[in-house]
Amino acid sequence: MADKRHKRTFWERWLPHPLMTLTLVLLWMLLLNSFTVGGLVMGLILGVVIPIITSSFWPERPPIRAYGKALSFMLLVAWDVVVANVIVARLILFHPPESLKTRWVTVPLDLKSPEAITVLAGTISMTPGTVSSDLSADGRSLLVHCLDAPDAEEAVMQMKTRYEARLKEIFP
Amino acid sequence: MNHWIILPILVPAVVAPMIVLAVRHDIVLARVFSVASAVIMLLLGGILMGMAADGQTQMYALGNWPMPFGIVLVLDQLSALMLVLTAVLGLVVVLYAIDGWDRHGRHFHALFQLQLMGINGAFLTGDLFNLFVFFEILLIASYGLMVHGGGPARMRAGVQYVVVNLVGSSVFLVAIGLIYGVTGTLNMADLALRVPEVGASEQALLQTGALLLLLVFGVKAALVPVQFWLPGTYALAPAPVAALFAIMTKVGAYSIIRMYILVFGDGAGEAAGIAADWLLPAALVTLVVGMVGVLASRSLGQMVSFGVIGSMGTLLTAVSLFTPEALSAGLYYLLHSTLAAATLFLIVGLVVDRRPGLGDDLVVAPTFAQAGLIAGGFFLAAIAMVGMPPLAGFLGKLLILDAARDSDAVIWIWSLILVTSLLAIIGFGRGGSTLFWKSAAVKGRLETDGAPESGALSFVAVGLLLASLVFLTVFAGPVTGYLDATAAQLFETRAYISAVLD
Amino acid sequence: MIGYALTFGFFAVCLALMLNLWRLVQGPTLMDRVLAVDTMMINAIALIILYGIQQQTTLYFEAALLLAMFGFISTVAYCRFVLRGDVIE
Amino acid sequence: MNLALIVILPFLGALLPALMIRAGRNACAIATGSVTLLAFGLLMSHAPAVFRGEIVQVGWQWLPQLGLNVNFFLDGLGFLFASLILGIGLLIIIYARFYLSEKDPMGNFYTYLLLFQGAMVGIVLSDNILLLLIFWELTSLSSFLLIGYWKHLPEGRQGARMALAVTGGGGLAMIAGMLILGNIVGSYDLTVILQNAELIQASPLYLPALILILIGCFTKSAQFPFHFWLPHAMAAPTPVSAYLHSATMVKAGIFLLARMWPVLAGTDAWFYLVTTTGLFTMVLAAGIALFKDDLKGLLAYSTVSHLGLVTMLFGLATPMAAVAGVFHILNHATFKAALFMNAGIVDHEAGTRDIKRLGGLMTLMPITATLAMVAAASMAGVPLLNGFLSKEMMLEEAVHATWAGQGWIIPLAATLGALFSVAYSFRYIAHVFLGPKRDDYPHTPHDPPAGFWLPPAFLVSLVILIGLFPEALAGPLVRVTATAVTGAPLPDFYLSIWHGLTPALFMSMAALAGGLFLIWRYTLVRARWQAGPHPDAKGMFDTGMAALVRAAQWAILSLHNGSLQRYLAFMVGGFVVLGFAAFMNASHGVGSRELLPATPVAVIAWILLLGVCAVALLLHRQRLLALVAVSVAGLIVSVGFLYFSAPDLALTQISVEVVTTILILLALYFLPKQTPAESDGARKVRDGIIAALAGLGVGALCWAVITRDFASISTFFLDESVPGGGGTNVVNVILVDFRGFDTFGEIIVLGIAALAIYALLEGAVRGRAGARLAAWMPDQPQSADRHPMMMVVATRLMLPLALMVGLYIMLRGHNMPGGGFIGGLVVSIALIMQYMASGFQWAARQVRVDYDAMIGVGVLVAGATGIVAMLWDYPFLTSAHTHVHLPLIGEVEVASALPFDIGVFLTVVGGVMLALANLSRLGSLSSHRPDNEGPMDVDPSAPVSSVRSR
Amino acid sequence: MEFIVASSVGVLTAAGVYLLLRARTYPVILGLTLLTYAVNFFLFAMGRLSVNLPPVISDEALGYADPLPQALVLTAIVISFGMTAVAVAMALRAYLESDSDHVDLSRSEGSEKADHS
Amino acid sequence: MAFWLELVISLLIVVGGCFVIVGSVGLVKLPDLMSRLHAPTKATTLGVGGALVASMLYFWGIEGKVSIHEVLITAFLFLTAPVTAHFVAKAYLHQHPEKKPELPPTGRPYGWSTYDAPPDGAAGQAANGEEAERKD
Ligand code: NA
Ligand code: NA
Repeated sequence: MADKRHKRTFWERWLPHPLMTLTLVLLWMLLLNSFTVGGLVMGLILGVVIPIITSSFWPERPPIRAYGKALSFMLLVAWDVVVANVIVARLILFHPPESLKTRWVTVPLDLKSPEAITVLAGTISMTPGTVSSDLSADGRSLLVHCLDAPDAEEAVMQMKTRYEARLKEIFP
Repeated sequence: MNHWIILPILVPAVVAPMIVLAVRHDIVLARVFSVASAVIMLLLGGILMGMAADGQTQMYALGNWPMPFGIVLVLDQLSALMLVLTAVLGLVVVLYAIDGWDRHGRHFHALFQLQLMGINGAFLTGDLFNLFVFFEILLIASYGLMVHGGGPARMRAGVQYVVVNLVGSSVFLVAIGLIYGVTGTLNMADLALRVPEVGASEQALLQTGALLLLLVFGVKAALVPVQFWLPGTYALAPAPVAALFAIMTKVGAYSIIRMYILVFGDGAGEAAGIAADWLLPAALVTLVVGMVGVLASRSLGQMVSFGVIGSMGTLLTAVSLFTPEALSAGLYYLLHSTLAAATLFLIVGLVVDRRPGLGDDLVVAPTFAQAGLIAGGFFLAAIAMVGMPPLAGFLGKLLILDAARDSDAVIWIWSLILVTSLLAIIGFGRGGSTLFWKSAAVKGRLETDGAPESGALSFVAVGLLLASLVFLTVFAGPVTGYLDATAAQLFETRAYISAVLD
Repeated sequence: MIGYALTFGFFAVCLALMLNLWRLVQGPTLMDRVLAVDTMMINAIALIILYGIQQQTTLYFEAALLLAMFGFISTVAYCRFVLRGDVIE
Repeated sequence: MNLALIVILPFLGALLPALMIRAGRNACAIATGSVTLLAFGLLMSHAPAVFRGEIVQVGWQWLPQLGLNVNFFLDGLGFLFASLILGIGLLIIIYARFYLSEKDPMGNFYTYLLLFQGAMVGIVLSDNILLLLIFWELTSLSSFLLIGYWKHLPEGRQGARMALAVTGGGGLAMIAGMLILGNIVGSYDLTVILQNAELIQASPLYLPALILILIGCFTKSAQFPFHFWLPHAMAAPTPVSAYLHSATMVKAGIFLLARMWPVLAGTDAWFYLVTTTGLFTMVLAAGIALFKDDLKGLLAYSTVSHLGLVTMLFGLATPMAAVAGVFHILNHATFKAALFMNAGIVDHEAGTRDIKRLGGLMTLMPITATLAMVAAASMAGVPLLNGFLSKEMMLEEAVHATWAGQGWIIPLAATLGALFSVAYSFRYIAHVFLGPKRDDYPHTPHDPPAGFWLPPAFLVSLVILIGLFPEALAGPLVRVTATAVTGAPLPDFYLSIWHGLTPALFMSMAALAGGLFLIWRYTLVRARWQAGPHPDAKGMFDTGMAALVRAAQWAILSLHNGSLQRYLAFMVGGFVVLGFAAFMNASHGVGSRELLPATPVAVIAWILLLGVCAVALLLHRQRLLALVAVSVAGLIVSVGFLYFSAPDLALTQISVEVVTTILILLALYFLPKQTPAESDGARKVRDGIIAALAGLGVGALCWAVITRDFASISTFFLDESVPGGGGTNVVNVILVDFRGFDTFGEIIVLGIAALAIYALLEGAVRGRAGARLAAWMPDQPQSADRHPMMMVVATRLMLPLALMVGLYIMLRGHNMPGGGFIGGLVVSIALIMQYMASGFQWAARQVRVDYDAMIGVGVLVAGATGIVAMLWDYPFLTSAHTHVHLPLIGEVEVASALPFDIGVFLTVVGGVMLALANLSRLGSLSSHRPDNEGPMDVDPSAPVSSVRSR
Repeated sequence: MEFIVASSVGVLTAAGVYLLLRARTYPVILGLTLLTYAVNFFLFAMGRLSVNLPPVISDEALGYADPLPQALVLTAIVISFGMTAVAVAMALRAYLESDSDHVDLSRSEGSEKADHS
Repeated sequence: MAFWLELVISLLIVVGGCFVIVGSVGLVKLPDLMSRLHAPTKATTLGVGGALVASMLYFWGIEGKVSIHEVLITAFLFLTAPVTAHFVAKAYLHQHPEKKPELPPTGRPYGWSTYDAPPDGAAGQAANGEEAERKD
């Protein structure tokens, strides 16, 4: 990784993950459940200090670009999760187990950043009848188990178009 | 507030983290800290003993909370005495250990200090649950110390030691729970007030708690049938650690003395004197098991360990009589047997160091360096241990025998103490003869690689302990004078209660 | 109304827990059991949340929070153990 | 004062020889001799007073609570014995100087000898029976050292141990006897006891006391059936034998018989016990002596026999018997010491003590032979020698004694004893010094240097002179001694050579004739003897001892067989039995507390618990599965805590659960993954019963307590929590404030645990464990994926969140469930998660925290919080809390509980991480893999160039 | 409800004791863990059972559970955690040293001194 | 509390409860581990999610404050559930090496990471397949 080690800028050093800082301050204020200046100060301190402390575990900034798209992606996933659950519930409750077309499929990945791949894998796991089960040894394709997928090609296509394509825009 | 009372706990509690923090990598500095702390504890012991000498019980309310709600430390003559004994032992053992033993593993001195802290705390606390906490401190430190230096047998014995004590600790909590569940308090003085008022419908619960607690203390005190852990642990522990452990059995005895005089003593109403009926037979069986074990032992360490069991039997026999006279005798024997056992364990260490490959096994082998000097020390310590004259063991036994004369079980007590003494004499005679005399008949000489680790300082340590035994013997009069006062104070439970609660 | 819903909720969680227990006892593979336990932890979280609603107190939520965190960690630890033997490598 | 000095001098002087030996053997001997001489001189300075019939006393208190005083007194009896001990001791010292060879450590010898001498003098001068007991046992100990002096000789060692076992054991019996005696009288001072004869003899405890004291006396004096140790003690160097077994140690028993005479003697019990034992011993030992081929063996049995004689006399308990006994003690000491020294000279010169290999020494070493013959003749009771006189007196007393109404028994036995005595004495003369000169000696024996034979010669001259002038030389001494023994005025008597034609004279003559006859037909007699049975006392003792040791080993070592399973079964069984017994022995009523209704959820939880316990029990041999089951049980317990209003406990339990699970998993990597089936059915049933009873007991106790009401001190905590402790979470306020000391101890436990684990595992890297780790091969297949990417990414997000949650839980703990401990655990677990994701090595490189130091800082911070209060003279851990107004921020509550909780927090994080880091370090040591440089195995975003295709 | 608690404590104790009496360190440690659960719950229950009365002072609270046993149990949990951790480490070290995780010492080991090096 | 809020809360609880049941029924009913894995990953998590939202609304309703804990719990659950499933699947694959041939190819020069080591130097990682060689 020697080639990745570059001189960190001031902001990279002292505010390595601004989004995380924001999240933490928000989280702190919500945890306190009441607004005081003291609480905010404390939250700000923690919000700055914790990312600095943990930055060695997360050396690179996550390459998120399109925050709006990220939000819409989340909404899409949330909807899909609910739908997926209804589908899975139906499968579980009303289908004889033998009639399920379970199968493994390989999803070749265009994504490269670990964060993006993880989000994709997570999304796949939380949505219709699919669980991301393994990565290839070089991390470039995903093994997915489908609970009921009559057509493997279509399942792969759906995952790639519905999720990966969007993620590629968020994590360029 | 008499802040001196907390210092025997606080000093090691501060010194230990400082050793961990600052001088972990500098053994010399760690030794300086450790020895200095031991010396300070000895001075503290002396000061506290002086403060307790007037017969007034003093209390130290931690956190300045009113009694019986906060935790209290109580200084009386007994706790002062035990602190001094611990400090003497601690100083001697640390002297022996810094001769090289402390290098065998990490964190010896920190663990050692914390072990002393646990012991001191157990002697000072006036709160039942806090006693549990200090038991755990001294135990967990002892786990670390016991396996110091490593080796397969020691490790496996260590596992046994840990497991047995974990079971003991579990039952300790059950007993505390029962007592709290019935009386609603944890402060010993407060318990002493509330126990007599426990109604008939709760007696069974209270007494079950009391007796379970007795056996829990019995585990520490190596009382039959919970004595099994001791020989393996003590015989396999490193010499200085085993020597320090000599005081640990006394923590059990101390707790029995404290609880079953103060809380479940004569004033405990229906539960009064609950311990005696069980303690006496168990103590006598312990005595027999220990001394028969001395005869049966196959190594010197084992022999001394069984000797410790036997001496605990003797001590608890005295305790079980629950009279001031017997208690005073028992306390004298307690002082003596602690020092004698520690001396012997250190001597075992000297032997082990000089018999490469053989250790302290009772097998004939060529003689070794300083065998004569060690044999002399062994002879003295052994006669102390078995209770032959002129050393304190004999006086202690005489005192106990004399104190037992009004007991219903006097015949049992006398005959078992005397007969088992003979077994011990024969056992130690065999052991010493095999190790030191028979070896003279064998050609050759055992050589260690380089000088044995236990050098001059180790001999100084042994010498100090022997001197302490001689001191105990020569000044038996003044010492028993103090102990008589101690025992009388223990039975003056009203004074204790009012000192703590008022 | 919420009361009835809660009753149903408790019933559901309890039924789920019993089913989890059945899987835990039945196995057959170790991973089945780990999965059963993991599910049990999530169901326990549901139980705690419902209990909090029923008792109108938020005091118990930290427990649910920790359970969510630690259930994950212990499941991962079991899996790592199966995968590598060494949990922290 | 100087009376005590007589006792103390030998003890103080015992240091001298060890120091002086560097100055040479002569200096050593002279130093030793001077000590004894000085003591003897001091003793003699009291002679006038003693002979005036005065009692010299001196004393101090030693252990007043016990009545153990350092009191000494000197009367005739003490004077006689002290003179013998010191006088003969002096001769022995001179003799030993020549006897011991260059190789023998002479310093040790003289040290032991002086110790022994001091102990003996102590016995005879003690005016306190407890003090006497001390000296008594000291003689056993010092004689143990002396007998075992030649430690390379097995006989010496065995003899020493036998002597110690027998005499030491007898001493223990005597302790009991003396304690009884002291308790009857109310004092342990001899002079007091001696004045209370009626009290003692009227006491119901008289007989046990008598028997116990007699056991002590008889063992020491080698009376039947304890006689067997003495001959084996002859393995000691001859000076030792001469000293211990003629004049001193064995006479200690006799001394005590004499000493206790005034209070113990005169009863039937005394007569039958003492006389019978003495008589039987006298005859038996004399008979055995006749057939002993070892010179010292012969003398040893002879000593036993003569001691029997004196014992018998004391048993008769008449004043004249006492006189005879005292006289014989004196005479025996002179001739027997001379004979022992003589035997030593023969051994030294001829190289053997075997009578069968000796003979004809008369011409080779005339001086030695002459001395031996005179002494032996005295032993035989030949007229004109001192032995004759006292033996005559003995026979005279025997004539008047009846045993169970039979007047002939004692005289006959006494004559028989005398007869054997004559026989072995003449055998000593005839078979050693007379007869043809032998030529098979290793080198030609000749008389030794004067220093060697002068001591026996001095004694022999006494033998003759007392024999010739008994009244002049011994009369006053015997008189004053016997008076002291009986404690009453003596009848008039006169020690003279000729008493007329008394029955005793005829008995004496018969004995002489019979004895000579036996020697004349010795071969024949010996053949008859050898045809008879010969119980081998030593063999029996050894067998007995071996059997005792084996029995002890069987009993104890098969009980203490190293089996933890057994220990725990006993232990748990003990708790169960005691618990049930305690419960059944006391009254118990039914609880009246209103019970809570059982909810369906609780019932389900209960079923779950039963289920997982069943899984844990039935499938426990599959270790991972058992762990899973146990942690589910823990989970149910935590939910239980939560349900019953203990959120803090639930939080703690859940957190501890996870850490424990990970800890066990880390260890399980190395341990076998399956537990072998080892317990047989019976064992399982046994364990099942113990377990069921334990469960039943604890469950029943729990039920009994929680179904009744009680009042506890807790109302105080609820009331004071906010005003006094400054927090609304009472549990936390108790932890950091009301009972902060417990918590201080608790974090120390945790710190110690971490340090101990560190020490344990650090040591595992070296030695045998280290070698095994180095050769470690995983025992189950390993997946190729070490650090899966998804986990790494998930923890990147979770770590900051979890840290935040952990800090929040710590900071809010004072008012809401939480606190430093739980917060610390949460933070630790968050870090562990990181370690799990990316491995120990990589993660450890990112967190450069010294966990040891963190523990230290944590304990110190918590401790310092407590100590600060002491600066204002408040007790340790006194808390303070106040509200501070800060600009901009507003009111902020500042409580000392917070830094205390931060100390707890730091210790917890340090402790948990130190323990886990060390456990996982072992794994990385054994994995034989290089460190991972990145957090995950594969980073697809890394430049393609670095991905080499295979 | 009291019966459920008491019987659970009993069952946990029994299961713990049974595992405690096994021959290998591992089940013994698990047994101790179960025993610890039982004992902690027992101690906790000594403050008597109460539902939804957590000892956190507030105006709305109807009452409070006994906070003292809770504090004691908290200490006990922590302590037994430390103890268990040491037991695990020691069992592991013993296994690494001697290649056996049997809890019993053989006869010869009873007197065997550990290496000094 | 408003009726509509109560209704929503009740609905959430009931629906959540249904999903909780479904998840566990699936766990029992489905034939093999990989199929069973789908049930708790989705259904149970969603069920708990329902309860959490219900709780959040409930306390918002009675206290007027948004309780953050539920959000945090939900976040944790949704963050961890896929990771848990991923690990369970990997462990399952690892324990069933006979499944290896049934898996589709990765379409890459390397196999699935559970079975095959990552490329040398991919992340400075020097693992080789031999060391992880399987015994069975
Ligand atoms: Na999970
Ligand atoms: Na767990």
